[in-house]
Amino acid sequence: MTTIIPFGPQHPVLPEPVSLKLEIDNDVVVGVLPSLGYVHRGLEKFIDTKDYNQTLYICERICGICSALHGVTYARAVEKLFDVEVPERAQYLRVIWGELNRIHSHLLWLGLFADGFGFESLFYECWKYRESVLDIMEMTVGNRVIHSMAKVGGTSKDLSKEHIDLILKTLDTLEPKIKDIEKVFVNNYTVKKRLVGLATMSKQLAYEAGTAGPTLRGSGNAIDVRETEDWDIYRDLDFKPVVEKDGDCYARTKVRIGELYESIKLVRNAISKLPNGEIAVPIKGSPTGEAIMRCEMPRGEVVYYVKGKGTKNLERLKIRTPTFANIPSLLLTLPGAKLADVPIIVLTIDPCISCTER
Amino acid sequence: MSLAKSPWIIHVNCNSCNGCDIEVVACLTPLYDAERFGLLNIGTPKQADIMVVTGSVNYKSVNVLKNIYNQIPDPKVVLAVGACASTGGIFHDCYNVIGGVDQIIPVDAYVPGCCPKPEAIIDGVVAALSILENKKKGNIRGKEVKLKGKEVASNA
Amino acid sequence: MMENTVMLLITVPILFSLLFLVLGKSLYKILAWAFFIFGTVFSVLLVMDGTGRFEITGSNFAMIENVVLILEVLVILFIFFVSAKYKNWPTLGLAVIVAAISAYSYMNVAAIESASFNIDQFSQVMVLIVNIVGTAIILFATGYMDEYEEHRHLNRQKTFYFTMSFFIAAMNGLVMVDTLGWLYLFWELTTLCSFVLISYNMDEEGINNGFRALALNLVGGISFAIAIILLSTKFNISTLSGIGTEAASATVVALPAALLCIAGFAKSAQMPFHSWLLGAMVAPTPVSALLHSSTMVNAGVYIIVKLVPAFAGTSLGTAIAVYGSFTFVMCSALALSQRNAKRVLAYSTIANLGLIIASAGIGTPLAVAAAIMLILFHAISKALLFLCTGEIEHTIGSRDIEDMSGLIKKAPLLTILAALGMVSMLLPPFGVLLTKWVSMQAASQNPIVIVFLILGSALTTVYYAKWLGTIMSSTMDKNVVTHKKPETYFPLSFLGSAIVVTSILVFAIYDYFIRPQVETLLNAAPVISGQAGQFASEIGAFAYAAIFVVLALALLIYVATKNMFTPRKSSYYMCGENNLEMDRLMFRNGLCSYDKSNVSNIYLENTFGESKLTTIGYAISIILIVIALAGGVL
Amino acid sequence: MLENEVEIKSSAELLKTVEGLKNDGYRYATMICLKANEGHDLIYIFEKDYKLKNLRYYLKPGEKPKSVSGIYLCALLIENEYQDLFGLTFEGLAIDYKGHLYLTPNSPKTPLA
Amino acid sequence: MNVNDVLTAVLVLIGAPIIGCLAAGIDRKLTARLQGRVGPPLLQPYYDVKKLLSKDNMIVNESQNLYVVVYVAFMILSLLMLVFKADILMIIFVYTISSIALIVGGMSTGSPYARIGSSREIMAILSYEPVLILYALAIYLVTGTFKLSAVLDASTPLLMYTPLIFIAMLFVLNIKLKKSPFDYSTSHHAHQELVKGMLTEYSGPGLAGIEIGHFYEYVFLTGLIFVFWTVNPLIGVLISIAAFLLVIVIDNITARVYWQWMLKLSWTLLLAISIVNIAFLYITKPTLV
Amino acid sequence: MGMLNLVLANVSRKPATRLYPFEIREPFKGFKGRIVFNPDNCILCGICQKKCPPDAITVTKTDKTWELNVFRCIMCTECVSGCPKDCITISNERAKTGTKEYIKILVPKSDTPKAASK
Ligand code: SF4
Ligand code: SF4
Ligand code: SF4
Ligand code: SF4
Ligand code: SF4
Ligand code: SF4
Ligand code: SF4
Ligand code: SF4
Repeated sequence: MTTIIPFGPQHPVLPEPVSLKLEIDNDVVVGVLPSLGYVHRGLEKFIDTKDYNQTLYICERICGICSALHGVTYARAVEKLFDVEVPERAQYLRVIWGELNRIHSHLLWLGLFADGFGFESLFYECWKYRESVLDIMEMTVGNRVIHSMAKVGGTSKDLSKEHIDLILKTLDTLEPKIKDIEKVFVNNYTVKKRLVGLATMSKQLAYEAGTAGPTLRGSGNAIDVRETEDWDIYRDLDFKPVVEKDGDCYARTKVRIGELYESIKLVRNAISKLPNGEIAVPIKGSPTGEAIMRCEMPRGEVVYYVKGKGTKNLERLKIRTPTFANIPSLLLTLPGAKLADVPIIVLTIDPCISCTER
Repeated sequence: MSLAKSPWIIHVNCNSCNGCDIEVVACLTPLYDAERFGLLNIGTPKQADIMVVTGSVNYKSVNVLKNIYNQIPDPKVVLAVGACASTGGIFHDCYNVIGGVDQIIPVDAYVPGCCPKPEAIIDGVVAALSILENKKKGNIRGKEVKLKGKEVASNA
Repeated sequence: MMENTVMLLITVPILFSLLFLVLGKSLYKILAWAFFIFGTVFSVLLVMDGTGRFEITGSNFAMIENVVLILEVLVILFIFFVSAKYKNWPTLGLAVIVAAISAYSYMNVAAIESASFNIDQFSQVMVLIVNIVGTAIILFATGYMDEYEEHRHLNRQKTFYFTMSFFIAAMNGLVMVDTLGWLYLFWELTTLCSFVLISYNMDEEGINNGFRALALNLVGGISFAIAIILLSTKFNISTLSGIGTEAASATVVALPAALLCIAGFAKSAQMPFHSWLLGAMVAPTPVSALLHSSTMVNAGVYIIVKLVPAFAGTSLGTAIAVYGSFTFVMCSALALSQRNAKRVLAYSTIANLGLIIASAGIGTPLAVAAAIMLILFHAISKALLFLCTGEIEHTIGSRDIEDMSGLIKKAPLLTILAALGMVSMLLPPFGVLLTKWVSMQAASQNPIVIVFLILGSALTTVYYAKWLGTIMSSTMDKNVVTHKKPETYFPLSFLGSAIVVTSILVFAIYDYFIRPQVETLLNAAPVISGQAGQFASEIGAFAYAAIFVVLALALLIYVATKNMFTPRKSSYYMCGENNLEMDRLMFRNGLCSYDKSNVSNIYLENTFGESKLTTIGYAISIILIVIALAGGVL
Repeated sequence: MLENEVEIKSSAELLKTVEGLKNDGYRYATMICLKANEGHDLIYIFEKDYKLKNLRYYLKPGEKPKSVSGIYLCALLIENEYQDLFGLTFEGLAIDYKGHLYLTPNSPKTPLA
Repeated sequence: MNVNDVLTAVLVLIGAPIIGCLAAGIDRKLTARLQGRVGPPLLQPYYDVKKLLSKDNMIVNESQNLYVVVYVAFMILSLLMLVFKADILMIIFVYTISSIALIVGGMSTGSPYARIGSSREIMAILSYEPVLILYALAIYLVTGTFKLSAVLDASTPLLMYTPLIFIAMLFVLNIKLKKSPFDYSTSHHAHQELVKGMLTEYSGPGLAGIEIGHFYEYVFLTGLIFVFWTVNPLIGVLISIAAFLLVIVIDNITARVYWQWMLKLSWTLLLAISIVNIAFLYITKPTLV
Repeated sequence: MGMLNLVLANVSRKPATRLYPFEIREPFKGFKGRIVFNPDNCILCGICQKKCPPDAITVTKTDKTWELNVFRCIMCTECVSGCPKDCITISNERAKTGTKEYIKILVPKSDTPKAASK
């Protein structure tokens, strides 16, 4: 007889409400049916009542973790409709905050992941260092988690000299700390016991399953939209995607740790190249036409589709978030795993249900 | 004072954007270390005293919320964290949003903000604790929140 | 006086068996009650008669000896007949060998002039088990068999009760008679009875398994017969007790003793013979209960314990100890992966018999005491467990342990009795554990045996705890059952109380039965004192009284404090997705419909599964037997 | 008009094109559903080497679109989503949530339709 | 039973939970410090128990708290037997009663997570029980009796002859305290795939009972370690404390592993080293004097 | 043994914990704590209400009231930048936790401003 249990929505290892109906035979998962909808709010309908400026605040709240980049990507999508060029300083600022956001997001994930395999003190280590990034955010944009720094046409905040000094100083102290954490994730015997070879996806499988972000790159696919000409700032910043070959939970962890270093590098480069000038251009009128904008979020590639109809309100807004792309891969990786591995495998795609369901 | 020294919380993410949730979790981490007050994030409602709810309520999470509330032994308090949980916040008029948590279960304290700082959440817990003490003294019990037929409706 | 009791104990069960054959179904219940009362009274009478031996000589003997001979011929003919009828050639072959050996012994072995019965404390214990537990099982059967047959469209109850009663007669004879020739007859009679009972359903599976039991026990029987021939021709020994007493030079009789032990192994279903006992599971549950607790398998360990003087302290003894403890650990491991309750019990029986044999093999006074006590306690607990399983099967229609989850809600009394049976198998203060404790202490001198015992006892804890937890879990809906016949519940409750009472009186039992018996067997008694509610040997103390007291206290405290706190019933934690209107275990799934949650235990089939272990078990056990035999010859 | 946009005329053609794209090594990115002239526009977005390829398929009112989840398993989520939000019915879905991916029987029906 | 014995018993009955509570407090405080936090007050476990006792008795089935009482009662009995230097084999059996009571209690609630947790705990028994009995056997081999009094009266510490068993016992301590890496059946932190595992359905007074039982268990388990060095009680206590601290540190530097892994570990490594030690004792036949 | 080093270092160091509420850290200058409304210049134009994404502000011309639902405000500061009269500013002090509170203010500030709670 198989064991059938609900896993979620309210479950301490799942910070977000998602429910899996697990069928387990001999401690091995044989069937899984995800249940979504616990955080479906219906954001895409909001454009009927909110204008394109207000919609930005809603997009930021698609998910509180990568909210900065949601705001940026939305703004860039609308800017594409208007066909305006954002001042260069604003572009750099967006990158700085965006990458800081990624650092906080990855540290957060590393912590939750550690918690997922019962390593509480490692979880605390990760979150301890993450706070320094949040302090930067609080000081520079006025809020720890939801930043509201982007706006259509540029950014709403600027970085002062002292802010920049603080950021550089924080990064200098953060980097060795990350090295410490990395050692544990990469070398600890029990951690490796849990992660190596778990939920392996081959390069081909990860590609065809439509996964995104570290999940995709952990399987050896060097795909990161920061490389595209879409957002050419990154080209100037000497960006390289972080890729691991093995495709297991261990590899995905290493990708995210590698991206921490990459982000630190990007922030430093962006600061060193930060031009002077305006931080926003005024936007007038109402958008028309269709545009697709992509951006690499901490969890992977996000796709924004916007369609204007010549009024302040958009006609259609559609967001394909990274977790949305990654969830189907769970259907492939969960069967065959042990029950104790379920939280790890779920967490390994860095799920963000709130953006999946919007 | 026994209750106030050992608040065990259960965190229920109802319909939230994660902003509030990560701040709730941040309260437990070394920088804020809510365990200084004996606070534990206990996984099961059966052992919790304080129900920390983040996010507004939607049609799917409503019976989860009720079930969890009913499974917390008295005395208990409910703390709504963030604009969403308090009033529905920015999502208050979304089609799938019923509203703030107090539309469904009695809420004892609210924490404003989107998202609130961990300090604010700690303030909220402290406020909740005195309410908890009062409830114990006055032997005030939470009413069993019934699941309405409509809410448990299935397509089976 | 004693002679009469002995004779009555053999003849009255035969009388009962004939009555069952003659009288109608409606009278079975009365008969069974009468049988139970007879068995109880007369076995107690036998105990009160005291110990001793008597001979049957002269014309009496001649007459009975003729009957014995005729019966032996009949037994062989019957085996010929059935094996030919069902075309079971291996059995037929074995029967031919048996016939040949019998013929050989008839011609070559000097006839005996008298036969003797020897009633010692061990016989008394066995008689008590056979006649009280055994008849309780028959009583249970009268409340069980109607329903059993109804569902299988059978009508063979006459055969059933006849054989069951006859079985008891045969067992009574087996445990009291001292003359090897007669013992052999009773031995083969039990084999035959078990064949009839196992193939009771008359379907292919039943008949095959019956033949397996028959064949394997015939192998044992052959070994037995050869031993008798060897003993009488080489050593001029014709009684069981003779082997012990004359064995001052133990190595002399080692080979026949080893052969007798192998007969005992077969009867006790030790590896590699164990498959017949597993096959016996197809029979109705009372049959299993009877085979496992009071009759068949006990005959094997009975012989082995009786032979202790012949091998105590020798290398044969050590080999037997290692062999027994190996069976113990192997079958405990095999039980781990089983979810069929009867199979679990079967493995548990084999394992416990292994433990008995191991204790006997160790051969110290303490160990032999443990062996005899374990036979007693195991019989009671196992009878209860089997009967409970049967009753559970009738209650829920399944003998799968997983299906029993939540039984406490459906059949509280039955569940508590079953739980008592299980607890008595794995936890102190109950007798089985006490004897396990004693054997561990006794075995602590032999490193291999003790390590096997330790591993086996951990495994035992696991498979019983699993089952215990499953029946105690409250997952079923309340819906109390209807089967509540006195015929079924009286034996169950009786056995349940017997567990408790014997465990409380353990020291008295020890003092009255076991100590003198060990003294007769080994001329030395274990140093055990029973003060302050402790069962204390020189190397340890089993504080059973303290545990009973604490258990009682715990119950008292629970009842007293139960209402001190405001109780509030709640639903299960289902991650918030309960549906209280439907079922306590229902939860909503992704399709917005509902699923029932279900949890099954861990069975470790990949490590402890039958397919993984059985072959290894066969190999090692056969090697160990060969070593034992070799030890016997050398 | 989006870049690299291809108009698809029939559902058979759609499946064939998607099949072809998969063989060419395209990744399924997502699908957009828009209300258009009583019916719906479905824009299938594929990606290869950072380049997007968009297939636009006009879905007549009442027409039941064919699911591409048989070709790209990951399409099942978005198709189920549109079943919920637009009330479409996709044929041949790998896992059919029957309109209950996000919404429950008591929540508003087809909110975006 | 003389007056002294009664006094000792009462002292144990009252003193053990206090020590256990402090130990639990130290555990939490030290864990917090290892994690760079301030941590709860030392008396936090006491506050927790007091709080739990004042809560509603929320149950899913009538008998679930019976098992708690049995658990605590036999925990106390095994501790008392330890203090009164009874038969070590017996003590282990009595201790098994309490473990089984808790497991059956978890199972009896019938809730899915509790049942899975309990099945895992049964597997834990399978891993540590042989080691525990081998520990008893080692005591027998060096003293010629299973009675603990022999160890306590001896003038050579047990540890001298049983270093490998000592190491195995450290693992047992780790398993029994349900500390990482072996906290898979129920965990002191709730971030576990089984929520609170075995104890998921316990709340209020029932849970308080279990906590109190844990206090006794802390003392009992460290008591088993203490037996390794009774010659100088101070050193014995220090060793026990060191073992306890070691377990806490290990808890903080390891991830949770699978029960399968633990079973493998204990049936290979732990049993092997224990058996090597036992074999050594058989061969050299040392006696504690 | 990377983790061992980390945890042992933690013990040897002072805990990282900020002792809130016993030691209160000065909020950063730019922290968006709460909305402060100065009714003096308000012309009840309603722009803030229109700009506010979560509809936290209600301006009622007839009653001359300006109302803010603190528990709905998401601190986006659209109202601050939108107000033509700069009546709305932002403070780096956090809004209070507790029971629900609305700020309902009469404009102009002839009457005493009152905070009504519901
Ligand atoms: S889930 Fe991703 S996209 Fe959504 S807010 Fe978080 S980081 Fe941003
Ligand atoms: S995965 Fe989702 S719930 Fe979990 S931390 Fe990230 S955003 Fe929050
Ligand atoms: S994965 Fe999705 S929900 Fe999560 S942070 Fe990224 S965009 Fe947001
Ligand atoms: S209040 Fe703000 S941060 Fe909190 S859940 Fe709602 S939108 Fe997210
Ligand atoms: S087990 Fe079931 S089917 Fe069989 S006789 Fe009993 S009630 Fe009937
Ligand atoms: S604020 Fe300006 S726009 Fe608004 S009503 Fe007054 S004058 Fe008109
Ligand atoms: S800050 Fe934003 S949410 Fe708050 S009142 Fe102003 S506009 Fe509304
Ligand atoms: S606060 Fe400013 S924007 Fe709002 S009504 Fe008054 S003047 Fe207008």
